[in-house]
Amino acid sequence: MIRYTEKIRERARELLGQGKVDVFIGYKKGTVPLMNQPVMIKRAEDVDQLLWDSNCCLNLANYLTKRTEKIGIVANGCNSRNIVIHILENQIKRDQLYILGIPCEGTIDHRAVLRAADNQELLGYSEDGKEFTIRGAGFEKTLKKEEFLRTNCKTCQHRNPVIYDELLGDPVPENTEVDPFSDVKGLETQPPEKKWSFFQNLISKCIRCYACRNACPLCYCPTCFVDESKPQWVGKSIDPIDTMTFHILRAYHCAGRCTDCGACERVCPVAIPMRQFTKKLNKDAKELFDWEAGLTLETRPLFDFYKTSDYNEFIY
Amino acid sequence: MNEWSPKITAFLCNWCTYGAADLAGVSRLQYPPNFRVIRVPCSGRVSPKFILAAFRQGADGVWVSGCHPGDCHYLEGNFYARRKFALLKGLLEHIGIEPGRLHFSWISSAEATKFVEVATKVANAVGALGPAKYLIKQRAEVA
Amino acid sequence: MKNPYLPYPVKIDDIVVETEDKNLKTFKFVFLNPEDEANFKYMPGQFAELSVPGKGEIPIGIASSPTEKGYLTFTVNKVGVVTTFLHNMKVGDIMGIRGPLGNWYPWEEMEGKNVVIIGGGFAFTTLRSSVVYMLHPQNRPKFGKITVVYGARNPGLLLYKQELMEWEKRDDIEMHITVDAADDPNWKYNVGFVPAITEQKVKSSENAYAIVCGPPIMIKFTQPVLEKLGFPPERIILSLENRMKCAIGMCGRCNVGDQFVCKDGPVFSLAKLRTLPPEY
Amino acid sequence: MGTSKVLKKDEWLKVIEDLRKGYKVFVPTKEGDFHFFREYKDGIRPDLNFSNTRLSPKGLIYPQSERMFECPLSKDQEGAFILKESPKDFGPQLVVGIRPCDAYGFLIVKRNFDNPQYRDPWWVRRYESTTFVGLGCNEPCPTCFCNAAAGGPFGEEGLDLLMWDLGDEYLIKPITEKGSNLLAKVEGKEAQDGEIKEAESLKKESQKKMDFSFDITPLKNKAQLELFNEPYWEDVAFSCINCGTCTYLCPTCWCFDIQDEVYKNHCDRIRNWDSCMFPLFTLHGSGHNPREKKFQRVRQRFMHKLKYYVDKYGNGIQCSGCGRCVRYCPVNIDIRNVIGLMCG
Repeated sequence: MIRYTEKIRERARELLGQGKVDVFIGYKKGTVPLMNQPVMIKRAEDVDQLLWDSNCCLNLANYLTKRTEKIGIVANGCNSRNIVIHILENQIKRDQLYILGIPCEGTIDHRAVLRAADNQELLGYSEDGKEFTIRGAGFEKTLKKEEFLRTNCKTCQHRNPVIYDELLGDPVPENTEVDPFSDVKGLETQPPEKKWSFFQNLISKCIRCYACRNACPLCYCPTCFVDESKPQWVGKSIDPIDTMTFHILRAYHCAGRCTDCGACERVCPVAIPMRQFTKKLNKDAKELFDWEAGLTLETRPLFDFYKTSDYNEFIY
Repeated sequence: MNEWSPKITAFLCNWCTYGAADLAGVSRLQYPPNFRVIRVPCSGRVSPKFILAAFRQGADGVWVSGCHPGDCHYLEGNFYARRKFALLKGLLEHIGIEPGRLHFSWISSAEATKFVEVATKVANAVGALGPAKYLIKQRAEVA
Repeated sequence: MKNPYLPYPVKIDDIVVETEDKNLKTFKFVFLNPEDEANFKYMPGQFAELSVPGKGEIPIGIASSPTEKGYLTFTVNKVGVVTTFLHNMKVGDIMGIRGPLGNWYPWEEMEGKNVVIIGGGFAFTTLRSSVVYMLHPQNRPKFGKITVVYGARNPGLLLYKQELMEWEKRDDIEMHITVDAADDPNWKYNVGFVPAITEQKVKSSENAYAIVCGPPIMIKFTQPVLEKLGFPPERIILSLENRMKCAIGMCGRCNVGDQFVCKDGPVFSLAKLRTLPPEY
Repeated sequence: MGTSKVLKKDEWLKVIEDLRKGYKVFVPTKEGDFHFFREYKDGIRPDLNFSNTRLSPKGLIYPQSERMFECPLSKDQEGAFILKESPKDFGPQLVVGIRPCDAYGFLIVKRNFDNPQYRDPWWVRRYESTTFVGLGCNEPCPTCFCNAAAGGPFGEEGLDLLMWDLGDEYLIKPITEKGSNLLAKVEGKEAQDGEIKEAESLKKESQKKMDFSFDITPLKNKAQLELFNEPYWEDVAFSCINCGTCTYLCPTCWCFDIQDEVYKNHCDRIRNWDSCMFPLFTLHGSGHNPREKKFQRVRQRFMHKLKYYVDKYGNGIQCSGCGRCVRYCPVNIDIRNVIGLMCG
């Protein structure tokens, strides 16, 4: 996917140079291997910082909330869906945006890569088509990208952007064969006590740094429920029930809005797979309401409209 | 006489189910005494946070009841509520809250008999599960 | 090891509703253990944490003066969780007080000087403490002329009205009470904003300190007036507020630059504040 | 401080295991992909073959959530509404395998929690009852910069004993009296010249691998306001998502919040780690927030670490160079770059 880098730079240079956008939001190379940093470019001469590779994992829609400039931005499938949600939820206007669409071949799971390197320190990373190479002190490994995709990328069914002003490459085939919810289905068959202990265990390392919440482009409330004091919905300690309450409510706030971009899991400092919460909601939204978030500007968000024929079987 | 009986938080819409409860009362219809009723202006007012707060504070069950679809005093509050609750119920059950703890119903203010039926059903369902086990906030587990 | 987070147990001895909107009440506390009172040595300008078990703590300026023995008073505005709960508490209820905390107005420095006190709204609490302190017969000779400019939005929002009236009658203190607007035809004091009244009434900065407490907007417009009058920034004394938790310089939230409002403040000179980031 | 000893690795681990009789022992152990300090109970396997623990060990002295006081809340109970210190165990603790950067971090934090005016009773008691057995870093990580920020990969400050990994053996050097007394009771051969030389060369080699350095003079000399008003803060902060990862993982971030919780007529006053990245951290009751914007909060974090602390204590920066924030920042805000900007 390195091939997109040149195109992004070229177009960003033109867009900034011609004054079509005031700023351009993309990624630049980070100071740590497998880590790219979101960046906002203001001058055409700085566009060479921009890049695209398989480590562009943070969701850039995060950086659009309530901005007022004209913004150029790169967007792959999930990011573009979050841009749609941002537009629908009035966090940004469509005509403020110039979107460079990126048909996405997935991003890589840095934790899996580190595991493959026996958790040795990495000093360098490069990629070439379907392979990438990691280097450390005295070792070098070339790995197949498809074997190291992030779990959400593996089951992604919207790799092509759903909204863009120009597409930087030919659309990639969508992966419709896989079942994105097989893990959820597995857990659904378990008895309640198994489910409870599964989730208790899942969040047991949580330090409530809120990285999952803040990395999520859906979480832009001026005052989060965890900060409300009248009434206070949830305690602030790392008491397991408070932590669980936080995770349930955080996930539920994403109900009908989550694009499964995986930013929450990617940023977690203790590697909690908290998508297990949101995926259940995504699955139910799909099954009960035939809903996937952020696919089109034409429909209101899931909880913002209804049908009289909506699912009613659970109500007496 | 120390037999356990369930505590159930009931969020009842002011315009319908709350009236049905009233009507059941004046009609001298018997229904289980396990409910702590919270009168709300609409089932659409019931935030998932309320339901979680009830469970956190030790409710063995939660019951939300509003007007029949199409009869909402605010025209469509219960339609929105229905979507919210469908996903919430799924999520809570997925994390381990037993399916019989969270109940929803549509009961108009004239349906005292339905109120009694549903109340009995809810109380029996929660009663059968025994005391709530999960998501109850105890004294903080901290150092 | 003395635990600096542990409040002294106190009892509410009296509650006075201060303002017509009933949002401000003055609470009088007595210590449950007499030795705690002996340990609670304070100076006007300091504050304490009022500690309501189960609700939390709030930092509030001490409104009583160290010359008033046997009790402490605090005037509390009803804003958040703790203050709302406190407003519903009754005489006789038990709670805690932790302090005294922070620094105080530069009393040693101000000896032999004229003192101009400028207050607005419900920020008059530690100023009340200061006035009572200075007017005490033992202290009065230490200070020159004492001038007070105190304003509120309307007469009903002035704190300590009875005392203000008593001070009005005295000849060892010059009082300028003002309100932004008064619909009471019998209002016999000033009408106008605090900065304007300050400009009219305070004639000289000679040998004088100004202590200013009030809402940010009042402070903003009073500063230039004082400077015009010739007060050097070293002699313009301000008391800051920031969100606090520990109030002993440890929890890290109330800092303004390298200074903690709770421990290095809340009292700062304008000269000092000009060297610090304006994060308050 | 006595002589260093050399023990076979498994002998030393046996010593540690036996020390559980007199101490609550904490060791690094692998859970999933990374290491945590855990109490060495049966079933816990100490693993000293690690780069560093994911979370800093600050929680061993200063737990993320800690009950401070408690009292009953109904009038008919004795001591109602009068807070009392919650009972705690402050018995001797032993932390084995702490990295020098993290041990140095405690010294940085000590200036806050143990100062001439106030002493934080929980922090101080726990710190004083803890013995720190450090493990020097033969292979510093690329994100480490303890050489520039603190005492380096074999820094001794803040440790009672320091271990050198010599392959099959550990060389254990006593640093303080506390450490010396402990080591005296351990059976092991005294370190020979050759071993001491080997240790020295490991230290030099390790230091050589660290390439980041800076001169603190500009941080001292520039005025607070000058740095505060620099134009780069908005750019530095752009990618920040305002999570608390940097502050919670940091061994030298100490900010906390105090919360009252009520359970069945019983009040607990609990303190929790807090983070200057959160807007609520500074929000006034009036709604005014002195650090309302994201960049202001990011600026606060760096200004605190690299300027306010420097001014307040005259004792270096509030950072021990452990590199956790560099590595685990979800958006790669690298403090080393910020140091560069501020010193520039």
